[in-house]
Amino acid sequence: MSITALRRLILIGLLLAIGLGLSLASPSFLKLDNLMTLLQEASQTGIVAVGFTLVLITAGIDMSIGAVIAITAMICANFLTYTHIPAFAFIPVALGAGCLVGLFNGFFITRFKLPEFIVTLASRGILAGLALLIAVKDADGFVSNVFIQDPVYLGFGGTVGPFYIITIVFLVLAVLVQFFLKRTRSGTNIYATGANPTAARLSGINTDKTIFAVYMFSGFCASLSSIFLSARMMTAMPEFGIGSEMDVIAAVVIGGTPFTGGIGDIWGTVIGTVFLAMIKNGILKLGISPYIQPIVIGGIIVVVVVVDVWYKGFAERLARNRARRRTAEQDRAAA
Amino acid sequence: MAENSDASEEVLLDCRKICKSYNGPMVLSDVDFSMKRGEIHALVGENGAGKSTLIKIITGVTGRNSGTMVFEGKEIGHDHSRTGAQGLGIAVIYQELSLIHGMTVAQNMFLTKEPRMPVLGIINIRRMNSLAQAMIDRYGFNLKATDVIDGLSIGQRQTVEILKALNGKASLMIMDEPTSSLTSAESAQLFGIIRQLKADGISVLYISHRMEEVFDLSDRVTVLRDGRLVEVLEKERIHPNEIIRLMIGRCLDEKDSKCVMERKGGEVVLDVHGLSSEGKFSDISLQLHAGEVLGIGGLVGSGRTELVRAIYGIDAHDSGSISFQGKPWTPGVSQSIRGGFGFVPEERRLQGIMGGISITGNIGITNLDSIAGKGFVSDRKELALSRKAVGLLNIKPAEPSLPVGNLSGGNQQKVVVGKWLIRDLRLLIVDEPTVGIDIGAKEEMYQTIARLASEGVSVILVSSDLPELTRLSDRILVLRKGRIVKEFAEGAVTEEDVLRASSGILEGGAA
Amino acid sequence: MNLTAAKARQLLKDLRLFFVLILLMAVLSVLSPRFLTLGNLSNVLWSVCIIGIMCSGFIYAPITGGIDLSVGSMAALAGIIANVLMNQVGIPWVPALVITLACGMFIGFINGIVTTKFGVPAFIVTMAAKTYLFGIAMLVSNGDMITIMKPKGFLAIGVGKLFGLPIPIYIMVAVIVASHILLKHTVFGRKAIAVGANEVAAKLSGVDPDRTRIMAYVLSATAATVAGIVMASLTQQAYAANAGGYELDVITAVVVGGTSLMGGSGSVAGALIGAVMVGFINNGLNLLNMPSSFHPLVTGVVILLALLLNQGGKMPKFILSMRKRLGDPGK
Amino acid sequence: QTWKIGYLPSTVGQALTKAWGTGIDTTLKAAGNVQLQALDAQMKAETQVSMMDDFINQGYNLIILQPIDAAALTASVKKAESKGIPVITLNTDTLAPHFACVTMDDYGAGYLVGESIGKTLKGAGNVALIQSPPGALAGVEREKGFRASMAKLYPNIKIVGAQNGEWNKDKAIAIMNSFMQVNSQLDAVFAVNDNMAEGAAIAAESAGRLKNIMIWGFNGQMSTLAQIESGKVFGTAYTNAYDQGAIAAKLALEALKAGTKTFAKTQVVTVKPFLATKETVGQIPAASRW
Ligand SMILES: Nc1ncnc2c1ncn2[C@@H]1O[C@H](COP(=O)(O)OP(=O)(O)OP(=O)(O)O)[C@@H](O)[C@H]1O
Ligand SMILES: Nc1ncnc2c1ncn2[C@@H]1O[C@H](COP(=O)(O)OP(=O)(O)OP(=O)(O)O)[C@@H](O)[C@H]1O
Ligand SMILES: [Mg+2]
Ligand SMILES: [Mg+2]
Repeated sequence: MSITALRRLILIGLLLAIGLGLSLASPSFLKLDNLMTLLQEASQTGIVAVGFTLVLITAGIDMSIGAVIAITAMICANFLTYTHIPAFAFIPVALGAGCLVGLFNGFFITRFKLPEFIVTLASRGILAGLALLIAVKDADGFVSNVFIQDPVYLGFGGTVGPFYIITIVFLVLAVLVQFFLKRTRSGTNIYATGANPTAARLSGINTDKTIFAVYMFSGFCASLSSIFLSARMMTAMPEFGIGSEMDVIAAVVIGGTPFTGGIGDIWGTVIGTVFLAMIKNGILKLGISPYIQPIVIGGIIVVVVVVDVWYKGFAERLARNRARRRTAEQDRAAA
Repeated sequence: MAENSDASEEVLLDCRKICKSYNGPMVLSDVDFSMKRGEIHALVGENGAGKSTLIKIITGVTGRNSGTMVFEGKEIGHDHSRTGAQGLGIAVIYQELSLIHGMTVAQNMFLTKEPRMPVLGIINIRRMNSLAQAMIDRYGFNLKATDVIDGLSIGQRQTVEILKALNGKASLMIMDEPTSSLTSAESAQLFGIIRQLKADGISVLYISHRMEEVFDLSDRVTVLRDGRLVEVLEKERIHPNEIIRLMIGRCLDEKDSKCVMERKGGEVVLDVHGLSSEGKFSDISLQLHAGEVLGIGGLVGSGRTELVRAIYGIDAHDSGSISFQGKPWTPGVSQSIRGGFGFVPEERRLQGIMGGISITGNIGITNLDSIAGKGFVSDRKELALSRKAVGLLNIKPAEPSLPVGNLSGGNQQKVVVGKWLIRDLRLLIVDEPTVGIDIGAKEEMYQTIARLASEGVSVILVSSDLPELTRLSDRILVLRKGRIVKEFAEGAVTEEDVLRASSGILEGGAA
Repeated sequence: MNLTAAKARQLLKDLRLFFVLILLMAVLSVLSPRFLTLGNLSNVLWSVCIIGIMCSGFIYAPITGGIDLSVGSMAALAGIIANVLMNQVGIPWVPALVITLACGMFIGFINGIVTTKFGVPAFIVTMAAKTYLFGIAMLVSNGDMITIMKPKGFLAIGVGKLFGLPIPIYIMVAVIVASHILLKHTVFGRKAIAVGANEVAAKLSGVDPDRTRIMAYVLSATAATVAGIVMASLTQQAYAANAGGYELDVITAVVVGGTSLMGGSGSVAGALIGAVMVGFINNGLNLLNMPSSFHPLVTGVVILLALLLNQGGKMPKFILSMRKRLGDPGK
Repeated sequence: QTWKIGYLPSTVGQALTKAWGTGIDTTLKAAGNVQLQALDAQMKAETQVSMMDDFINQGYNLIILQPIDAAALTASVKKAESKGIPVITLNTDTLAPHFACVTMDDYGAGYLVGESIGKTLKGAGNVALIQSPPGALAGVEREKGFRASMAKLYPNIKIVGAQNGEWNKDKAIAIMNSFMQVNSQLDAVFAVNDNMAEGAAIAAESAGRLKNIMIWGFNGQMSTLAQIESGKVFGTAYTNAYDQGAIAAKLALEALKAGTKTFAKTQVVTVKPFLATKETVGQIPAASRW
């Protein structure tokens, strides 16, 4: 318990140190506007990452999240262009699409025991294609991206006080899901399914149902983030989100959720997304060549994760030694 | 005997003509099996006889191909599931540990039945921990409810498994080799629990390869061989030789004969001096001669495993020195293997086997030096070698291309041991080598170890199975809290001597 | 007798993916008469050779339980390094390519060291490597899309022909065969599988997991370098953004080919079949002149179908259980 | 006072965007007092929008932007203009009015390429297209212009194939190979950028059909001009990207000096395309090749 907490603190410490460095290097980093934009960007990946974390805890992977963002955007674009259905009525439909994709993924993963990676990669391809097919077209049949003017829809891109709505939604979602993971039976089932699926089944957990649920939730989160993305951009493009799955995975893994399953939580994911958004945002302000920027970003990620992993080992050793000394003392006292 | 036959004649579970095959040969054919209310029923048979499979069918983990099952008068359909079995009140401890890593003892004990707040179904963690701790204390185990599973020893994990099964209402309790990694003290504790269950009217289905437990506990014994029912023995017919004859189809030689043969006290092969590792063991000095079997006894958590791991070179030690064949020796796994060490770890699934890989692959990987030349592996030599191991320990099915994960538990263990036995060894370290191995195979393994020793190989044997320890060892060291508290030199040692030393009764007179 | 039957069954199982490939070819040749011509098949092989070469080394990362996302950037960088050495430093092309290979191995070594010795997840290490290698490639090439005009010998690697077949196909076949032998018949191959299957057990059996893993990343980067050289020669171009995103194609090929991303099993021949399958799908769609919006969709569906067919036994079982459930009222 | 100007092309690693950058940089350097920062949006509209936000938050004085998508960047341009930051767009206009748009009329140039191919083929033959990704505006406009000229002027020329080459040279090779497989008679190929045209030329040469297939590219980057001279690529629609950058930079300086903040209407400057073929490529001086 305390090891993870301490490790978190160190990661947050590193985060603050980098933030401090950036704000020294560029005064505009600490401006409210910039911080809010940074959080907005973090939330954009963050919402997807929350759902993805659950998938990763079950030792699965969901490569379709980017394409879910695209297809959701296209569904909304169609409603906005061709119908007069109000936004609050069709948005649930669009969110349902994400869940449906999760259902599809879950079906092939559980029923046919196909590898998660390839199932979700295939649905990624299928959805990316569908997004292009249903995209709004011009008279010549070429994709033409609509400029969204629906005020209700655009409201999602707005702010409450200084905070973007997406940031608030992200934080609320994070708190709820974290609580769900740690304090409900279903949450426990997710951990058990990932840590040891055989043991989980033997203990009477319906692992298939759990897997269905996490993929559906992952799809839902991706759909949700898509609404915010198109509201922010005031348009919907069939390329939206495609390729962003790598950023999401990186954020989750940096946050301490490994691919092996059974471990991880949402706080880590929040830290991971903020961390990535911060270095990406900060790097733009250092006035360095865009050629050098990727080198610096790659370098920082490696260094931070090396420190984090080293610290984890260090803390574990520390805790073990402390426990040993304690038992040794108890023995001496008993004797 | 008498009260058993009249009061509880009621049949709790009745299985008829159960057949099962895993995409291949029949594993169970036309097996009839029944349990009465409130009886202790032992299920015995050789490794791979189909005991665990029968359990898995009863508990809804795998489906049966055909046959009927009636539980408490209700027929169980083919859609029987694990959850369904739990609902019916069938609790089980599986042969392979099924705990969730990363979770605490309490979380594991209460998995899927966590106590919840009246509103919103939120888990009440505090209540769960206190309930768990209360239960641990009631049964008198040495555990903390909030300990994470990962830090526990194998024996402790087994006790968590027992607690998990006991937690909740059950009318049938199934235990598949629950004592295989328990020391005699904990086993005795478990037997107390089992008798208590029986007194409470709960039936217990018990699988074990330790015959003395079967004789002590059971009211009835069902014997399986090669997936077929051989016989059901009523209490009065339960007799050691009879069961063994039914199990393996022949009589075993008198099993109490000591395996120590005429061995010359060879030169010192391994000399450990003042070896310490903080919190694990301290100041261990021992000498091992060529052709000697050195037994190491002790309770769970006494540091036996840590000691042999340090000698083999998996974990580093803090101080002390080791010399091997007269020269100073810096431990390290590859060094050790090159020097002619062999090492059988105590936990086969996590440390021993590569489940997804064939028997051949598992055996080949430790013997690359003898099957490969210039970096290339000879498939022919590898196959020949694995055939040899399969034959030596009678691994069933004798098909080297099968993935080890599909073998029965005992046969998996045979692979783990077998891959070392076919090597040219100088020093063999075995940590609980016969876990889950049936009595016939155990006998064969003892003979092999004795033969190796007579050929000049030194053996370090860590075992919680006291008969095994006293029978095989030339000399026994007893560890307690990481220190050597007693050395029993050659000569007659009784199991009781070892037990008393382990639990500290002889501490005053420690060597 | 029983044994030979088991062996035959095993062989059939091993060849199942190959049969799926044949089926795909049959379907495509019905759809397009141009598909089953020698010229077209050689073109398809030519077009998958970059992915195929990458697969040959990449596969060791997943077999040992890791992943290497940096292969695309590595390939792009290799082309740029080779061009700098040949056309700016002026080294003859053969030694220049040897030096390029050495650079690739070194980068793979770094990836391996950081994952094993520092214990950082391979995904993070290689994703960071993908990022910074791209940056280095941009920096070295000054962001230019460089056209490589010489030397002739180097350019022949990509577009030259031998007995009517493009040379890259020979290179691909050579590295695939070498990798197959490495995996199936050498000590290293056994160790790689063992480390992926159960690291602890492998370690207790005398395998050095770290060294094996490092070697896996070296192999992966080396194959990516070879692919990059072939690509540079084939396209006569060195450009930092080349091969961007190829890691996904490579992973697809490898996983379709039966390699588990969880480690412990893998098939080089399967990976090649996977790559060729994807190549066939793309080629078929091009031959049919299917609008490009359909490409990802059809590819996704066909891959899923191929895997289902390859799964074989599971499907009838599923259908059976469905029928049982439907036809078993009252239960 | 030092002015901070942001340059935000779709991606920095392309000959065209680099040449713009050079044009902008040299012009601004001559004016002094200007600090130019380029960022790489890596062809992703989302990234480009973030980077616009970043320029705005940092208080840049002016932004030169090549929108990846007209609709997607409209909100960002609006935001910048509302904060008093003039925006100059390159090639792609947005729906929001801003200071200026320096464009090279993709549609018109595509139309010209079509006209030229039709003329060379004397109004009959088989033509294939190597397209851009479906959503990519510049490529789509070029294709539209090309198709329009075909439909209007040369109804007897058949467009026998159109496939997406993803701007990519090795994809173009594979696509060209399949075109040649299916069509034993193929007279011309129009690739919507030079990189893909070069790929098509490699494939055609390897198949020994370069002589019979006329390959057209678009942009007029230096390497393609050289290939036109050596006869591998037939022609391309060249624009002087240096000039285009320089024009944008001059407009930028104007805006900054005048200090104007609001613009009711976008000022559009169109750079004329030039069809470079073997005959005309010599007219492009070395200094204007990028
Ligand atoms: N998942 C599986 N796939 C294929 N075969 C299996 C599988 N599980 C068990 N078997 C086979 O079924 C047979 C019976 O195995 P089972 O585990 O029931 O034996 P057991 O009596 O419990 O033996 P042990 O005493 O060694 O635990 C063995 O031959 C084994 O190889
Ligand atoms: N009370 C305890 N609390 C937590 N961990 C313990 C406790 N006792 C022992 N352990 C851990 O369990 C392991 C027990 O040590 P070890 O395996 O050496 O004992 P052993 O004598 O071999 O017992 P076993 O019979 O279980 O193999 C060690 O890793 C130790 O850290
Ligand atoms: Mg068993
Ligand atoms: Mg032990």
